[in-house]
Amino acid sequence: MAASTTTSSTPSPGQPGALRNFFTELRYDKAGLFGFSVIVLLILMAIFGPLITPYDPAAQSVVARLKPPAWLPGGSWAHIFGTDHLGRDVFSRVIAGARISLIAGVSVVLLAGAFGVLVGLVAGFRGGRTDSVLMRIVDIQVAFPGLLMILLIVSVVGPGLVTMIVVLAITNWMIYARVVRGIVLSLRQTPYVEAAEMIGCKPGRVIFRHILPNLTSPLLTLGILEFTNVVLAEAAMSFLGLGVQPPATSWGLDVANGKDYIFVAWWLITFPGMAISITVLSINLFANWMRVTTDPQEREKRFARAKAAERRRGKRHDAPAPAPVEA
Amino acid sequence: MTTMDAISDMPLLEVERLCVEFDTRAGVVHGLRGVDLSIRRGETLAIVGESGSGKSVTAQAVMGLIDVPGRIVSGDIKWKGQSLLTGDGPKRAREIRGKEVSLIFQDPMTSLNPLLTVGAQIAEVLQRHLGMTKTQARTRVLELLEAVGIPAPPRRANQYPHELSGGMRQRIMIAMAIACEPQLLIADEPTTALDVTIQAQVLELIAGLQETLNLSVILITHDLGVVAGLCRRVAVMYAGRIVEMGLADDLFERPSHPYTQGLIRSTPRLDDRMNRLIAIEGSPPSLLSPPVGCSFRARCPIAVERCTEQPPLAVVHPGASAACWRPSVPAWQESPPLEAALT
Amino acid sequence: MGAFILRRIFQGFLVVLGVTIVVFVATRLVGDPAKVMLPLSATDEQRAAFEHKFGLDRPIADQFVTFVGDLATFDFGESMWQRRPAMDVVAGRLPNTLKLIAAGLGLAIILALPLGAIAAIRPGGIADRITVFGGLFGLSLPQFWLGLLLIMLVAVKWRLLPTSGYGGWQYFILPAITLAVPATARLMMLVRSSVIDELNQQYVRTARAKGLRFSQVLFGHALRNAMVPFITLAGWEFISALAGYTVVVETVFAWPGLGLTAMQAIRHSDLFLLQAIVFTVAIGIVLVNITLDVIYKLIDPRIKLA
Amino acid sequence: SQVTIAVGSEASTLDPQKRDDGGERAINDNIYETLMMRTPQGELVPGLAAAPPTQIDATTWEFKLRPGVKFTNGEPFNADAVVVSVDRIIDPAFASEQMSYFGTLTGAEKVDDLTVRIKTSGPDPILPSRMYWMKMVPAKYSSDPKFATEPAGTGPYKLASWTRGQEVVLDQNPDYWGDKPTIDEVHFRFIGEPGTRMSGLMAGELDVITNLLPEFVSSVPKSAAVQGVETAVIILSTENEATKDERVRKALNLAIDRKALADSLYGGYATPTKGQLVNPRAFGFNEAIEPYPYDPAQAKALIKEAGAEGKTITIVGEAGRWLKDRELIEAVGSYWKDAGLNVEFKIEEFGEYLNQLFDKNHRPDAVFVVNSNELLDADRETSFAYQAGGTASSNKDEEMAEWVKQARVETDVAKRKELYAKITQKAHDNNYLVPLLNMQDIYGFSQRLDWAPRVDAKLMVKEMKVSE
Amino acid sequence: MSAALSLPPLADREPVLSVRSMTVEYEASRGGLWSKPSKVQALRDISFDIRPGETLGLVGESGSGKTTIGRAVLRRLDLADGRIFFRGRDITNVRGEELRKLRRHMQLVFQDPYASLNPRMRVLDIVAEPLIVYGIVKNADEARDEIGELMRLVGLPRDAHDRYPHAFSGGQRQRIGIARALALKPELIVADEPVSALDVSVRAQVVNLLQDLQKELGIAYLFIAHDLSVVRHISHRVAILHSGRLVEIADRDALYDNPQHPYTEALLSAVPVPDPRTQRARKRLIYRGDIPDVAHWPSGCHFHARCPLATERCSLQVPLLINKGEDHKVACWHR
Ligand SMILES: Nc1ncnc2c1ncn2[C@@H]1O[C@H](COP(=O)(O)OP(=O)(O)OP(=O)(O)O)[C@@H](O)[C@H]1O
Ligand SMILES: Nc1ncnc2c1ncn2[C@@H]1O[C@H](COP(=O)(O)OP(=O)(O)OP(=O)(O)O)[C@@H](O)[C@H]1O
Ligand SMILES: [Mg+2]
Ligand SMILES: [Mg+2]
Ligand code: NI
Repeated sequence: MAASTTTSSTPSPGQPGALRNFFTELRYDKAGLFGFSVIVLLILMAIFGPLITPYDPAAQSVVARLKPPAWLPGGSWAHIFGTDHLGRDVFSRVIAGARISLIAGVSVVLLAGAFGVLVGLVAGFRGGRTDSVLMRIVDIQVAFPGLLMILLIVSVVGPGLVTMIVVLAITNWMIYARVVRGIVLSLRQTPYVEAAEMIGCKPGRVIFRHILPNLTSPLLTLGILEFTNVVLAEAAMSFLGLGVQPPATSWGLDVANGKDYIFVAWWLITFPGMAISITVLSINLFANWMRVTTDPQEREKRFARAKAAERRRGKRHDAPAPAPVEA
Repeated sequence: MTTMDAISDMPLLEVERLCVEFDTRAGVVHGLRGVDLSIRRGETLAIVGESGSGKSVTAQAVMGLIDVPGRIVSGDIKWKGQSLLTGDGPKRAREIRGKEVSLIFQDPMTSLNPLLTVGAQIAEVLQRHLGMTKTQARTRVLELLEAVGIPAPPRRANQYPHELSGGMRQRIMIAMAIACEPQLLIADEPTTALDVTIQAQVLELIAGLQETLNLSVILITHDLGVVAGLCRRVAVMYAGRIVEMGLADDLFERPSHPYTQGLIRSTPRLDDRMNRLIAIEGSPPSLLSPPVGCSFRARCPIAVERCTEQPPLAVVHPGASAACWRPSVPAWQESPPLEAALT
Repeated sequence: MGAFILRRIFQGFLVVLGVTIVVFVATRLVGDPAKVMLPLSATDEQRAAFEHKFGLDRPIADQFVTFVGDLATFDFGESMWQRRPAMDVVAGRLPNTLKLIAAGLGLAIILALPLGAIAAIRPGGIADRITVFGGLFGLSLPQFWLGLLLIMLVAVKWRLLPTSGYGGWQYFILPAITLAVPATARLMMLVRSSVIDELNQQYVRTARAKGLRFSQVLFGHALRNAMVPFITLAGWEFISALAGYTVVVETVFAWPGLGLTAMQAIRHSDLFLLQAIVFTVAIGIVLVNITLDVIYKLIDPRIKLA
Repeated sequence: SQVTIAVGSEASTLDPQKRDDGGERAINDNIYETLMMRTPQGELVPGLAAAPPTQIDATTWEFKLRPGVKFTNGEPFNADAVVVSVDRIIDPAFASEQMSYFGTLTGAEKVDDLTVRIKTSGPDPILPSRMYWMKMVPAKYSSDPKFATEPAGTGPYKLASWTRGQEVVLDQNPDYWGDKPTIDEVHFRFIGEPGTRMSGLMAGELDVITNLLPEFVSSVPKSAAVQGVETAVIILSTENEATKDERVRKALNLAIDRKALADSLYGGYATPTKGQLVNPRAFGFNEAIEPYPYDPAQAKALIKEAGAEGKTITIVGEAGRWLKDRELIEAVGSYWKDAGLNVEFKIEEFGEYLNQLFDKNHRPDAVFVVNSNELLDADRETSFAYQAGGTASSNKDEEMAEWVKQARVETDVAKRKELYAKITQKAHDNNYLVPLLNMQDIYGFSQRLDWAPRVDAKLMVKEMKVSE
Repeated sequence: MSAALSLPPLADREPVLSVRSMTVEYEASRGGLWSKPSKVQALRDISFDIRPGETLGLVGESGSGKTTIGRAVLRRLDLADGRIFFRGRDITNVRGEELRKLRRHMQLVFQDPYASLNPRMRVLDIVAEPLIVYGIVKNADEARDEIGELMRLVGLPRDAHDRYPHAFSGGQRQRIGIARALALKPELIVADEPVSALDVSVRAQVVNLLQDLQKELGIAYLFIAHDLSVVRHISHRVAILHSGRLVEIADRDALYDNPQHPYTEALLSAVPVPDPRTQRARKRLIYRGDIPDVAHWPSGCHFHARCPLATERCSLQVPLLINKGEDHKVACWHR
């Protein structure tokens, strides 16, 4: 008995005003803001890549091979990041690589996500035997030696972007199914979903109106984190020669190509490698921020900690303290 | 109930004008707004009030458990006359916590560490405060389990919380609380999560221990019935303040504050044949921006102009004080006449 | 418990069966080993002889029957690439991978526990911010890239450690670090968040109300209870490393482990070796999973193994 | 003193007669010896044979053996050993992968202890070259199951240890019959990744690495290059739509600037071919043929003349197997595009690539391959890519195929040479092939190592020296 | 409030709900793909009637199966045995679309006023949802007037329409929940501890509201509670549930003034009275022992372990619920 009557006025996510708060909230967290900016930049790069790359990323030039970055002796501003072993412009390739990473990431997350969510919804909603069967399938696939299977499938089908996307989707959907099922199962126990069923909502309405909205934020967070995994996996597979195939570009592929030149041209692996790292780091920072922000409880805690830190510092000087990087 | 001679004059615990605030995104929640309390050795004090009135925060403040986002902004807490907030206080507070003062929480389900045997959890206190060895502690644990009425202590001591029923767990909590023979036991709604039959058992246990160990007890509850059976003195809290304080017998018979009156009248009674309950209209104020003056003003049928000023907790008649400008004025009519059966 | 383990073993048996079937089908589709394995100049007769030798000229169904029959005796035939029983090759390489995983994961665990716990003490504090950022950063480094950078700097430039290969303890350091970085990051973040969660639990309040010292609360209660998710993740790290995710590190450091061997087997279309590897790994995963369940049971008395 | 040598793949066996892989060869070349050997420059000289063999009749060659040679297990090297070696390797039950080198052999017979005769199924002019490839094994011990892991040869080194997956260590053979090598311990490490090999060399852990990329010549402590046995070529189909026109094929040859490719792509560590696929060091190389000139204008004109402008040519190739294969294919393709054709690349996964390379019924327009000729005899190239019906050939020239057959059994050296001259000339004139570049083998050495690499790409440690 | 509906006296009305020998089982372990799930009996042989305009109070310890009864009556759970009749019609096996139609006539009010309202929906949408679902209105705005009337009925401010649940206090939220349940004008409302989560001062408001609504609309309530005092105020008849079995069912006053079953006695004596003098004077029966657990119901009478009257028979034979007075049924061998 006796629940708390704290009149909380924090709007839950999904309510009007939540979007408007987005930037206000983002300002609190410098790291999140940084992540968000880089993501925006990446998306722009991916969309407008062909327009902003100074050169065709695949254009070879045998005379301008292995030119160092602009600021090193021998470099020129024509090739800011230098050129690779085939005389291709590294800067252009880094920009072009963003597209593959994004395409791979988005497609895998969408494909795997759609399938996983479907399975999770069905399992969670139907329950009983359906649930048992589906979840046992998930269990079995989770116990599969993942990467070995990827290697195997790729070597059967032959490497390539599409293969890679499909294979990664096939090996990554289980997490969505598990998460969704878990949430649906627990949501089905919540009184308001039971109430919806009691007043006679059909299953479709229950799912779309009452269950799905609760899934968006955990799924978004999960999707973003999975996205980083896919970007890394894409890079690793391309590095092993099982992913994107030339003449297409990919950061992982560039690192793979550049690794043989590591002693003559460090920039070949450095820039694409950094591109991967910065991308993933930014997304992680953003996701981290988002996870906190979409969770009212976490948000409350973040606020309280910031306030407490402010008070601790406030004893010394009165400058408003920045909110901490928080998770 | 308790023998009068066990109550010495020296207050064991004094809470003075205690204010606690919480930082939330919505603003500052004024959890406690100047609470005054004191309890003497062997005394039983009940704190009643509705949800959110600040009962638990008071208990936590005494135990030194106020954590981010909360903080004590003003006031003082004294243990045997010595402040726990200033100077060496905090250090002393850490020493007495669990040893001289102990706390029982409301929810026995989550208050025990699910991964440790209950015996180990009790032994932990003994080892920490009394410096007992494992074997010494073990013997004492069995004694304690015996004392709180748990059958087959050796077996129970080795069980995990999830293997015990709610009532058992609450007994374990009590065993843990009395392990170091404290002088003050604060029980924060110890029976709220339990069924009436089990509640009766637990209350009886606390009453028994109080007598045998000459404990002082602060019993926090929202159930006036529980208060009635166990406590000598009662403090009624409303919106972060104590609005009335007095001897139980007195308070139930002649409630001074309108809120206390309303509370007593709206509580359904088993021995009462009224069909219709009397409700206090409205709901408690938000502590984000508590109203100036008397917080009960908005719901009070006898509120007057003056109520916009905060009334002090003043003695109304011997043994009772209330924070009201119009104490003891009946705020509600007598119960409506007994209605016939519905049809 | 015995019944539970039996059931899990049966379940694991299903997994292994599923894996072997998938592998069998997949490997029959991988390019024609007779072409890949023999020199370009080999004659058709030689190729036919090769296929005959390995039984690849028989109908698929036939091959499958023999395959399943041989499984029972752990006989995976002869590796076409190494020309010795495939299981011998696996047996030679598996320990290397296990040692690498042990070193890497051991390092990760040793680092993650204290770092995560320290960060959790005061969420939002300096130590926490550094930990969180460091963790996210560690998660963002592609392993192959990190490995290459380490080789370039530590081994080549400073000549502190060997660049690659397998040998004494010096050979373990760089690969173990490379393997450990993302795992450490994940584990550390997990320790941090679950310790924070645990510290917010009611039973921690009880522990504090009992007057326990903070260190007792942290180590005796919060950290201890955080072990359940921690072991889950650590087990998952182990499984995924076993499932082939060491291949990148092994490739970069020329580590003669199972992952590298798998890559080579694929490159050589060595069906039998691949089958042996995947089968072994599948069994390994099943065993690890069962072990994990038993560990859970030991840590968390609430878990029922039935 | 000791050296450490990196090899790309691990030996699967140390039986010198079983497999045909680089890892095994690199080690066994130092443990075992052959009847015939080559000088570093590629000249065939007697090895375990006391003198060059003599031909007794069309199908019999007689070898006199070097006396006093012993295997490291104590067995003597004598006619028995040769007979066993020959019989062992050609035994179908043994299924040696090296059979492609010894297809003509039918057996050997002992004449006396130091004289042995080797029989062939038909006249085999290149038998001496073949014997350069056959390692001699001890007569008795070679049937021991341990033989595959504990080798015993007559060479300058013997096995000290073999740690699977890591390294093979060789010690000097104290009883070696020849000159004592200066290096007494050799470590072979197996490192697949070129980048890792390179790191090892830079870090001073390795003394010799093979297949160094041209770009790195300047960054390694020391390097050396030698004309190798590999030649890149594109085989054109004479049947397909676009390439059946001889003028188009000619244009394809003229359109390529081989010199530029060699210089830019391979940093000068490759040489343009001389109008033929045959390795310049090999027997049967035709000195008379002029290299195809680089004449883009004429190429364009020819294409126009043939009405092939804008027609599509598909190049089938693969990536990663050979040095800069993809880059070379793409570069060639762009030359062809410049000449007015439309070029489509089909870079396949290796297995699929092989399917297409070996498909007798559907020849690709153009298929890229790097041919290697370890025996240094034109027979290899001609039977592989020239002879109609050969493993990878794409023409239907029956006449030329007949010549190749004749050359195979012609034991008269001069006549054979003439046949090869005719073959190569005809193929050149008909533009059956687009020979591209003769590759050089580049080696990276540590500062202290001295060695002149060999034409036949063998890593002969006894020829190496280290300066401490 | 308008005058009460004119209905025949309670006793003469045809029951709106009749439950006969209802038994409900839960799966104790989920069972694998192959293994059969093991079952536990949560309810055993439950029978009772509720008449229009009547409130049946259902009291019992935690875990005794109160919620289970509510859910079974509303056909959210399948019966292992027994029948349920709604307005004389057997609804035991009704499912699918038919069940959905049936739901119009029976509704549920939840215990937790915080969790039972979708935080993402406006109050208007929440209350209008039943109307939309049954196609009575197309969208919430169409139903504004009707909803406004409902709001007035349950005592919510009119401007509540466009606000979200979090902006309301617990008591107000419970009113929203009641308004939603009323939207379809049901004949039966199962109220599962509707006031347990509310504060005393607010609890009285909600109890009063429920009583007023009953008078006005003639709804029948199955009022579930663990608090005997509240039940006394609202119920016409009271049923006592113990470990999945009804042990006593009688008119309110008969039950409170003259409890027959030892368990009922224990319950009544354990409830503290908020008056120190009375409380001190009361004779309290405190029986040792714990509430039995569903997975391990004792044999015979489930109460025998705690019962002072227990004899050997009690531990062997299950006492039947039989009439011991004027419509006063008790399940005990000794009363
Ligand atoms: N961690 C916190 N953050 C914000 N506000 C808090 C926190 N803890 C307590 N409060 C506020 O302090 C006030 C007093 O709370 P307290 O827990 O003492 O109430 P209570 O009287 O114990 O109520 P209940 O009967 O529900 O236990 C409430 O308004 C509550 O909202
Ligand atoms: N879904 C379920 N699966 C298995 N057992 C269940 C399930 N739901 C309830 N039970 C068990 O059935 C018994 C009756 O539960 P129920 O929720 O009806 O009790 P209740 O009287 O409503 O208790 P409370 O007062 O705590 O709400 C309990 O012992 C409970 O553990
Ligand atoms: Mg409280
Ligand atoms: Mg219930
Ligand atoms: Ni209560």
